Amino acid sequence: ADTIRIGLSTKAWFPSFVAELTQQQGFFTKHDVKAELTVYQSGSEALTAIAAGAADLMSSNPSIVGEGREAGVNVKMVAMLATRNFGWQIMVPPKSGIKTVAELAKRKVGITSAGSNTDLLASWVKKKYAIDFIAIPVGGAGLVPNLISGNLDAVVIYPPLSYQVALDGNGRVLTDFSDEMPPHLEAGWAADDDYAAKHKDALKRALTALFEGVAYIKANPDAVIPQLAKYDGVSVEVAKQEYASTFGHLSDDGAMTRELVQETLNLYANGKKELDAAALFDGSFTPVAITR
Amino acid sequence: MATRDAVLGYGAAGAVFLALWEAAPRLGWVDERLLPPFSDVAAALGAMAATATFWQQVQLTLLETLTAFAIALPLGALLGVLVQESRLASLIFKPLIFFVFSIPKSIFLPIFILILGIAFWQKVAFGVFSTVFIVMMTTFSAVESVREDQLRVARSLDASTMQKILFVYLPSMTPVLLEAVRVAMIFNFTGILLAEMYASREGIGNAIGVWGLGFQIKELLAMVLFVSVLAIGFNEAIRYVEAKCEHWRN
Amino acid sequence: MSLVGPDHPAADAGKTLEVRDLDHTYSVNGKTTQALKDIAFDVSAGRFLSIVGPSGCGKSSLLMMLAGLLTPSEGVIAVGGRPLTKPDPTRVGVVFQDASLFPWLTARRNVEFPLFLRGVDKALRREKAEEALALVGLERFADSLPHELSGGMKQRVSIARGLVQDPPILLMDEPFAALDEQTRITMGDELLRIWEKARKTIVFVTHGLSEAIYLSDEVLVLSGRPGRILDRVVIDLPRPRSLDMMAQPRFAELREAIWHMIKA
Amino acid sequence: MSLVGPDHPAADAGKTLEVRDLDHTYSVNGKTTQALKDIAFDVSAGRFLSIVGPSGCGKSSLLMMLAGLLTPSEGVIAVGGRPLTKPDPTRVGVVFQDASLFPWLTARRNVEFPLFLRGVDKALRREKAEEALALVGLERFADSLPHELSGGMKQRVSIARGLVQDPPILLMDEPFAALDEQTRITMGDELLRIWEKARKTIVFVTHGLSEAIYLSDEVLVLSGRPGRILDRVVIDLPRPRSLDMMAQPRFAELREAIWHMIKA
Amino acid sequence: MTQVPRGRDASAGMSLETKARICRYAIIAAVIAAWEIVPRLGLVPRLFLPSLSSTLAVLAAQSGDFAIQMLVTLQEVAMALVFACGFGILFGLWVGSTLTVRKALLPVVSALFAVPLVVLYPLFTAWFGIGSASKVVFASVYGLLPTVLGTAAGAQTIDRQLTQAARSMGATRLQQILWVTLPASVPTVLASFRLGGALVIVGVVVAEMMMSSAGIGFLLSKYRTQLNSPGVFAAIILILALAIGFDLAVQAIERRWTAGGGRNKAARRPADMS
Ligand SMILES: Nc1ncnc2c1ncn2[C@@H]1O[C@H](COP(=O)(O)OP(=O)(O)OP(=O)(O)O)[C@@H](O)[C@H]1O
Ligand SMILES: Nc1ncnc2c1ncn2[C@@H]1O[C@H](COP(=O)(O)OP(=O)(O)OP(=O)(O)O)[C@@H](O)[C@H]1O
Ligand SMILES: [Mg+2]
Ligand SMILES: [Mg+2]
Repeated sequence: ADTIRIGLSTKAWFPSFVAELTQQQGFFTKHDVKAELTVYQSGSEALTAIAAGAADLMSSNPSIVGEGREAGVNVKMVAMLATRNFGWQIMVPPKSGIKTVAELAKRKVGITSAGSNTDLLASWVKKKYAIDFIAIPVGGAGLVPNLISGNLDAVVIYPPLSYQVALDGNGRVLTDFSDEMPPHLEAGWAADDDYAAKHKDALKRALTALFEGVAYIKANPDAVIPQLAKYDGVSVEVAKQEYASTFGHLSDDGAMTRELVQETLNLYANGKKELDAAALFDGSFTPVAITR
Repeated sequence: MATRDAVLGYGAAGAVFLALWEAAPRLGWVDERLLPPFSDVAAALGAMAATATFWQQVQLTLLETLTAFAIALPLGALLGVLVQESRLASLIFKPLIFFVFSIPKSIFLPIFILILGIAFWQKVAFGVFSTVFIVMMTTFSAVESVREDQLRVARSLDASTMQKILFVYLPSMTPVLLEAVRVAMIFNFTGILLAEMYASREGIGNAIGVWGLGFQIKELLAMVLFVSVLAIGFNEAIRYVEAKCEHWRN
Repeated sequence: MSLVGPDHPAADAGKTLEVRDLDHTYSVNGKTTQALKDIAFDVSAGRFLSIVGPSGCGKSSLLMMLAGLLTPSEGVIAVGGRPLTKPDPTRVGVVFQDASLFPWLTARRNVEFPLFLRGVDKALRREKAEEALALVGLERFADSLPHELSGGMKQRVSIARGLVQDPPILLMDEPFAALDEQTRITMGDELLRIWEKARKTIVFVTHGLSEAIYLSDEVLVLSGRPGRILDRVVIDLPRPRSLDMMAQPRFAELREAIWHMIKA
Repeated sequence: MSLVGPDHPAADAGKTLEVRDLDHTYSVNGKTTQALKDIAFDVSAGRFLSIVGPSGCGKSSLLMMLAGLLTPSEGVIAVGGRPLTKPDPTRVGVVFQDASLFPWLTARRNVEFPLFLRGVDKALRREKAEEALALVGLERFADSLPHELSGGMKQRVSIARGLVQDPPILLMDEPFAALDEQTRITMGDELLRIWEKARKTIVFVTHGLSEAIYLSDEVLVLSGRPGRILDRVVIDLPRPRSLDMMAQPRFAELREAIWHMIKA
Repeated sequence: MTQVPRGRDASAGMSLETKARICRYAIIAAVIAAWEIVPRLGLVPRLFLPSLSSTLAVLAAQSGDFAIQMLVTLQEVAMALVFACGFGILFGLWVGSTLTVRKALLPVVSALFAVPLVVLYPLFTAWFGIGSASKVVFASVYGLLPTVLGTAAGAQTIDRQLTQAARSMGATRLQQILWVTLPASVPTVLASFRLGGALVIVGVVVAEMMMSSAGIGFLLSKYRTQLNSPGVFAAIILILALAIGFDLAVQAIERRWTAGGGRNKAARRPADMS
């Protein structure tokens, strides 16, 4: 079997669960690939791993890929998982007086780290509402504690933590990015150029396995939800919410379009030079056809 | 006598600490969500300890830690003595070592991944890297504390360099050096945890990192509690060796 | 007698000590102190030589040079006809002015230390150490650490450590200074006994004139700083010596003579 | 005389020393060494008392207790009628057996140190230190660090440090042990001169019997370990003392008497 | 102590120092050259090591921004230094020179130190806020414990006779610590100060890296997430500069100490072992 090393950009991001479940269900083995899953602290660490030759495939989006290519890491999107930021939200404390996004002006808003996805989303909000607020990086582990302690007025938060926080009554949703943002290539898989060139077939089979995993997830909510709860370390309640909002909407075949890629770049253009959308993805691996 | 004092000291400090920890959230001094009471955390730890994965993680991390330690300590001590012993070497290398020491090691993690991937030896190598400089720096000061008149006796007996190191420097430096061992252990452990948090498939650090991101604070604190107990255990083990050494010094 | 000539053929080879044209000046931060000047003497094999002189005249410095621990600014030192440039405990043993014990070793192990360095086996080492400790009257304190011993006891351990090495030449820097008179005399007699039996060469620094005369074949008298040789007094008292010799007029005469030299 | 009675009315208040029923046993790791037993004596104001006894009999230990540095296992010590439980340099000053100089301070600063602790102002401190150094003949070495000094010179600095404190009671532990005879006599005379002028109370440990007799009003003779008081010998030689007294029959008699006590 | 000098005379020191300096500069020059050449030859991905020139270019281009952040870091480091080293050294001396305190407290202190603090940092900010305070507290704690342990160990090795002498002169506990224990353990204290200082720098930077919106660590972490490696290395250069600055300060203290006639030399040993 060919080996493929998959780098997962944080455990909390849903592609990690897809990969994990695919592994558990034996789909990789079925397609004769040996997958090694590694969880990294963030997308940039996973990208670093690709540059270091420690990973071949990673969960990603065109914005990260674009920055990667600028820094000399040759990766391309090879499949798409989702077009919206399901469950990515801006939250405020339940008793907060802030009722609309516009009221965030001049407030302290927590993000994970400068340059991260939450940072990009925060910048996007600033632009859209033409407001200014102070984005304070507090690390993923610092978001909720600082929201609770009142150090922050709001946080940009990711799923399933966002659902958990709402459920626990520790935060109120101000806005959800899946409503705020137009469809774009938000999540998918990106492969190392070298690997894609040399192991075309193996990559194809790995993607097939991964999308078989997606199909399985979509088809078996009752079996998957408890597993999701366990994987994320959350209650079944939260897992149910995440399942409904995210996993129900995943792409079946991973197919991408140039427009979706371009839209991502437009949304996340953080003052950088124009990137060529076409150079950031490789459509030759999709659509992934799943044979049952 | 010394052990009894230590046990008493520990017992008292530990009891006060745990009582405070339990009382503070219960009485509303701190937000329970930010600091769950000790009993809750202990329960979470109990639940964790019942799983096999937990012990696998612990085992792996321990193995990495001990391997790194076994390499870093002798290496650092030897390099430390050699550098300090040569006036030229100490003039050349001491500042450089100090500068490397003052840079946060975690920014070098990608380079370790670049060279060693993300498996066992990458963690070990990073553990060694985080430890060896502090061992060297403490060794420098240990060597400096050796007294001239004692050294003169050894010189008059024409002791070889090795003999001087083993039978004059080492025993004379022991208090400072044992402190170095303790400090080194902590750096080593922290280094391994960091490497695991940064990128890995398993291990205690990985678990802590993930829980932090998911705001699973009970589990996080439970693991921190466990790690602390572990670290204190290490510390005590070294103290035990220290007591043995006291014997051996005599 | 040549300085760097062939070894002496006799059994006493290695027991002679020669010092030629020796000068020593310390310099610390540009400030210089001349400690010794124009020192030249020799000690033939098996002789007991004492060095006396005012405090700070360079006695300890001279001894350190004879031990190879300090390089003289000028001059040559030869032991058994071969020049001495670094410490060599098989040729020369030292007892230091300050006891200089290792604080982490018990009295016994301090005494065993030189043998241990030479790789002498454990049982023999122990035996010799106990013998030496008994000689200085400390068998009961073999297992005490230095800080549990009195000043005089520490110095006695240090003497035992010097004796146990059994070198052909023994240098001793005020070894009895911290001892009471009774112990001092006992130990002096012990030293003479060992010396007579083993026919060692001993160089003994002391500030006790009576002690110097009582023990020695010859007394080297140094002037105040910078130390020069004022005279070399041959002690023509018969051996074996005994305490009542101190009452003899010849003893008083010698004492008087040396005393006046130093006082001047 | 009451132990904890009212202060003595006279100018000599604070200069008496009383020791009652004193015992001392060291215990290290369960091993006990009895150092002193049944020690009781007193020193009236302005007296010069010497303590002699074999090495290891507890002289230094006794002195440490008189200085408040060591708590006796049993017994009471009172100075000037008030019990002494901790060091008090305004009442008692100490010169240690080993010089115990601070290696990072020059000779002058070592001597200044006790005054510095008391907050004496700089100029005065310096003046007093130089005076004391001159007294011990080391004015030229005021700026030397201890390691640049010979054994005897270090001890002299230590004596200067004791003198500069100018306490009503001065305890000295073998202060002249590292000195040559000439210096020793000069310093002994110096000490007597200071003592007579300032009418201090001095307790002086020595192993030189002649020295003890030459200097003291009384000599306390201790037995071997555990140290007990064998006798208290009053030295009835007239003052001021001079060297030729050593040749007097009374001197020899006293020496002989003490000598036999210790030897037994 | 000894009246025998160290085996070498002082005049040889000058040329040795020059030699060492030349060697050191040669090493630094080699590192600098490698830093420029290796990335240019493509031996390492640019992401891991950008060439020195590109790094310096970034540093120059954004010098204003770097300067502002550096100032923040400097303030935090300075405050943490006072806590960690100032308090740490005095506390360490006290603990190390008092037998009972040492027995009762030292195990607890070293056990505390054994807790890997980094994982608790998110909670640190919740407790101490997200401003400078949490960074200063974190770095202080981070640097404090090794300083205490090192100093205590040093204080333990000093000659007991010396403290006894001071006691006999009526020195108070504080006077003993300041004027006897401290100077007697200068080599260890200075080493602890060095160590503590370096850790304080690391602590501040790491804390800034983990969560903050200002400081050199913040920049570093931002550039890292943005995969802007010249920016990352520019920040590293600045951290190095901070370390060098601190080291120069320690050296100055050391020199002051050894001036006034090479104090403390007696307690030390010669550098050669021949
Ligand atoms: N810290 C200690 N622990 C245990 N025993 C000790 C300690 N200090 C002294 N002793 C013991 O107490 C006894 C008396 O010691 P001390 O130093 O008082 O004798 P000394 O009369 O001053 O002897 P010397 O003339 O040799 O200086 C000795 O037997 C010594 O072994
Ligand atoms: N390391 C040194 N640096 C500078 N000067 C020194 C050093 N060691 C000794 N001296 C000086 O050299 C001279 C001789 O010292 P030395 O120790 O040899 O004298 P000594 O005859 O043994 O005296 P004592 O009888 O007092 O022990 C003294 O004046 C001393 O100040
Ligand atoms: Mg001498
Ligand atoms: Mg004594």
